[in-house]
Amino acid sequence: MISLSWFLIFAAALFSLGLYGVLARKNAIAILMGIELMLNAVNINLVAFWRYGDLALITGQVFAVIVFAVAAAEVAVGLALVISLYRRRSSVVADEINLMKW
Amino acid sequence: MLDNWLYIGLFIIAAILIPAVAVILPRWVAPRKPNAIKQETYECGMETVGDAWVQFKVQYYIFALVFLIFDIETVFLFPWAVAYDKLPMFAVMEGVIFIAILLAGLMYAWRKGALEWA
Amino acid sequence: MSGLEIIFLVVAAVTLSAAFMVVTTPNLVHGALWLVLTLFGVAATFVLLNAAFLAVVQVVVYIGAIAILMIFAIMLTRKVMQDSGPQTNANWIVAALLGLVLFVGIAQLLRKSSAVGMMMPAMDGAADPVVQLGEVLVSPNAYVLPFEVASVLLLAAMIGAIVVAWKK
Amino acid sequence: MGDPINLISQWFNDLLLGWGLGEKLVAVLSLFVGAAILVTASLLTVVVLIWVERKIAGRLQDRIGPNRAGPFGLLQPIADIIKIFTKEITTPDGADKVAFNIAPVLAMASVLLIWAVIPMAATVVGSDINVGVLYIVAVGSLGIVAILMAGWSSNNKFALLGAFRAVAQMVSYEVPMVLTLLIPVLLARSMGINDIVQAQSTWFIVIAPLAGLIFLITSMAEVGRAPFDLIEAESEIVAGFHVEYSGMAFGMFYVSEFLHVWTIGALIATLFLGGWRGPGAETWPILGLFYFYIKTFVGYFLITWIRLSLPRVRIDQLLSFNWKFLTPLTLVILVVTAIVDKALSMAGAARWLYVLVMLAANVLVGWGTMLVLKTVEPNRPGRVRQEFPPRPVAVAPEAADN
Repeated sequence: MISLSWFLIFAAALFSLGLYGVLARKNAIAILMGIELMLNAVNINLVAFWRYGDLALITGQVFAVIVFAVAAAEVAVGLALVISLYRRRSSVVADEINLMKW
Repeated sequence: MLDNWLYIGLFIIAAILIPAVAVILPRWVAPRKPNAIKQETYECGMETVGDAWVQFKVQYYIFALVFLIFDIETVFLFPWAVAYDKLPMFAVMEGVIFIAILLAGLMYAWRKGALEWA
Repeated sequence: MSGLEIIFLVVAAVTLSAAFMVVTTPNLVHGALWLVLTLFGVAATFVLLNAAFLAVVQVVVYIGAIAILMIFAIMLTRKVMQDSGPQTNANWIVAALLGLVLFVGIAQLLRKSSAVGMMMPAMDGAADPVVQLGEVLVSPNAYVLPFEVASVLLLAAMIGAIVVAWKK
Repeated sequence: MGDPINLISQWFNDLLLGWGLGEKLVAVLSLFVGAAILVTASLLTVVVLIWVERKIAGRLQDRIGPNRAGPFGLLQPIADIIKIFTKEITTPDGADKVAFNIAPVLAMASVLLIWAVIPMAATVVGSDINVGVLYIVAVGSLGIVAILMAGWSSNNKFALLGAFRAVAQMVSYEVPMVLTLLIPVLLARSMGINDIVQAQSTWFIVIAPLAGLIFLITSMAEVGRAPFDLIEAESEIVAGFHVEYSGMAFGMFYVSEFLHVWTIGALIATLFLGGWRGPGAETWPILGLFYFYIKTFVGYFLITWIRLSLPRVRIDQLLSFNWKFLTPLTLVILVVTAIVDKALSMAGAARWLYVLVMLAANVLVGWGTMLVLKTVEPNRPGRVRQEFPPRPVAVAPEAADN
C-alpha cells in the first residue's frame, strides 16, 4: 500500500516545479502554465487528505472542485489579458509589462 | 473499483500500441524515397509564402473561452444529477438557479455580439 | 513492492518529468503539450486515490478546455514555429534555488510529521463519493454557497474575459 | 451456454494458470488480451464499415457502389488496406517530427478508448466505472488535442487553419453535447454506462426524444461529417488538419473518423436505445450482443444518411446554430426534465404515467421551439436576401450581335 507521504512528496515536487516556472519564465502564458502546475499540486494534496482521512467527509473533494472553478476563471481572464496586451504592445514578455509600475 | 481502472489503463496501452504498430509497420513494407520536392509544404503546387503562422481571429479564443466556462459549469451539474434521488425540491431549485446563471452568461455573450462569427 | 506502488512511481516519474519539461522547454507549444501530459498524470494520480470523478473532470476541464485555451492563446500571440530563444528571465537561478529550498523544506517538515506513515482506509463500506458530492454541493447546511458563488465567479470571469479580449 | 465470450475468457484464464503463472499476473494478462482483442475487433469493424458506407452511398446516389473486387465488391476494403499499407509515409520539411507522428496514433486512440466502457451484452460490460459518461467526454477531449497537434506540427498554413476550425467547431458543439448527456444521467441517477442501460426498462429515446436528437446532431458535428464537414472543406482549405499526412498515418485519421461514427452509433444505442436490452437478452447474453449491433447500426445508418443528403453549412451558420439554438434549447430541456422528473417522483407516479408525461413535456418543448423559431425574422439586417433579376440562360445569336 502507498502511504500518504508519497503523495505529499509528489505534490511538493510538482508545486516546486510550478513555482520555478512562475518565477523564472519570461512569457506570460508560460507563467500561467506554472500556476496551473501549482494548483494541480494543491489539488493532489486535497484529494490525498480526503482519501487518507475520514471518507464520510467529502470536504477535500469539494475543495478540489472549487479549485477547478478558480483555475478556469483565472486562466480565462489571464489569457484574455495576455491577448489584449499583445494586441496593444505586441509583446507577451512579463518583464515588459510595466504600465502600472512607478 | 481499481480493477475497472486497471482495465482502462491496459486499454490505453493497447489503444496506443496497436495503432502505433499500424503506423510503424509501413516503414518496412512501404517504399521510402524522400526528396526535396516531396517533402515540401503542400499547397496544391503553389510555392509556400512565409511560414505557417497566420494571424488568427480572436474569435477562436472567444469561443474556446465560452466553452471553458460552460464546460466546467456543466461538469459541476453531473454530481447533482447523480444524487437526484436524495435531493429535496430545494436542492433541485439550486441546480435550476445554477443553470439560470449559465443561461444569463450565454445571453450576455449573445447580446455582446461575441457569438457572431463575422 | 506491490503493483500499486510501481504504478504510482511510474505515474509520478512521468508527471514530474513532463512538468519539468513544461517549465524548461523553450518552445511554448511543446510546453503546452507537455502540460497536457502532466495534467494527464495528475488525473492518473486521482484514480490511484479513488477519486474517479475528479480524475475525469481533470481530463475534461484541464486537458479538454484549459490546455486548448492556452494553445489558442499561444498561437494568437506569437509566431509559433520560430520561438526558441532563451525563455527565462535574469533571476532564474534564484527561482531554481527557491524551488529547491521549498521542496527540501516541505520534505523535512513531512519527515517530522505524524502523517507520513498513514495508510489508506478501506473504501468498501463508504458511500459513492459522486453521490456524496452531489448532495453536499447543493445542501443548504454544507456547500451550497461556495457552489453558487463559484458559478457567479465563472460568469464574472467570462464577462471580464470577453470585455478584455473582445474589440469591435 | 449462451455466453461464449465469458467462456472463452475463463478458458484462457485456466490455460494461463495451467502454465504456472501467478494469479495476479494472469488477471492482468487476460485483461490486457481482452483489451487488445476489443481494439483489434474495432479496427477490423472499420474494414467492413468502409464497404457498407460506400454501398449505402452508392445506393442513395443512384449508383451501384464498389462491385469489382470479389462478390458485391466485398474484397474492395482488403485491396484498399494493402494499398494504404504499402504507401510511403512522408514527413514534410519543417514539421515537428515527434508531434507529427504521435498525432494520428493519439487521434485513433481517443476513439478506441470509448469502447472500454461500452457494455455489449448482459455479461460483457467492459469497464463498469461509475463515471462512464464523463469518461466518454474526457476521452473525446484527447481527440481535440490530437487534432491541434497534427495541425500545428505539419508546418502548413492550411493544416493549422483546419485544426483551428476543427477545434472551434468541436469545442462549441461539446457544450450542448455534455449538457444533453446530463439528461440520461439524470434519468438513470448514475453516470455508469452499465447503470444507464439497466435503467432503460423504457428506452430513453421515448422519455427524452429531444435529448436523443440533440445528441445525434452534436455528435455528428464532433466527428465533422457533412453537413458539418467544414473542418476538411476540400474546396477551401485543401483537406484540413491532415493535409500533410500520407499512407497509413493519414489512414489512421480516416479510420478514426469511420470508427468514430460507428462509436457514436454505439453511444446512441447504449444511452438512448436501451443498449443490449431486448427480449431474451438477460438469459441469452449472445442475443444482447446481436441487439446491440442492430441498434448501433441504426444510429450509424442515420448519420450516414444525413451525411449523404445535406450540403455543407457555412461557418457562421454552424456556430449560430450551436450557440443560439442548440445550447439554449438544451438548457431549457434540462430544466424541464429535471423539474418534471422531481415532481413526478415526489408524487409517486406510476411508470406509464411518468413516461407519458415526460414524452408530453418533450413534445411541448419541441413545439414551443418551433413557435419561437417562426417568430424570428429570417431577413435580419446584414443578411438581406438579394433579389436577382431573371437572366436568360442563352441569348439568341442575332440578339447577341447588337
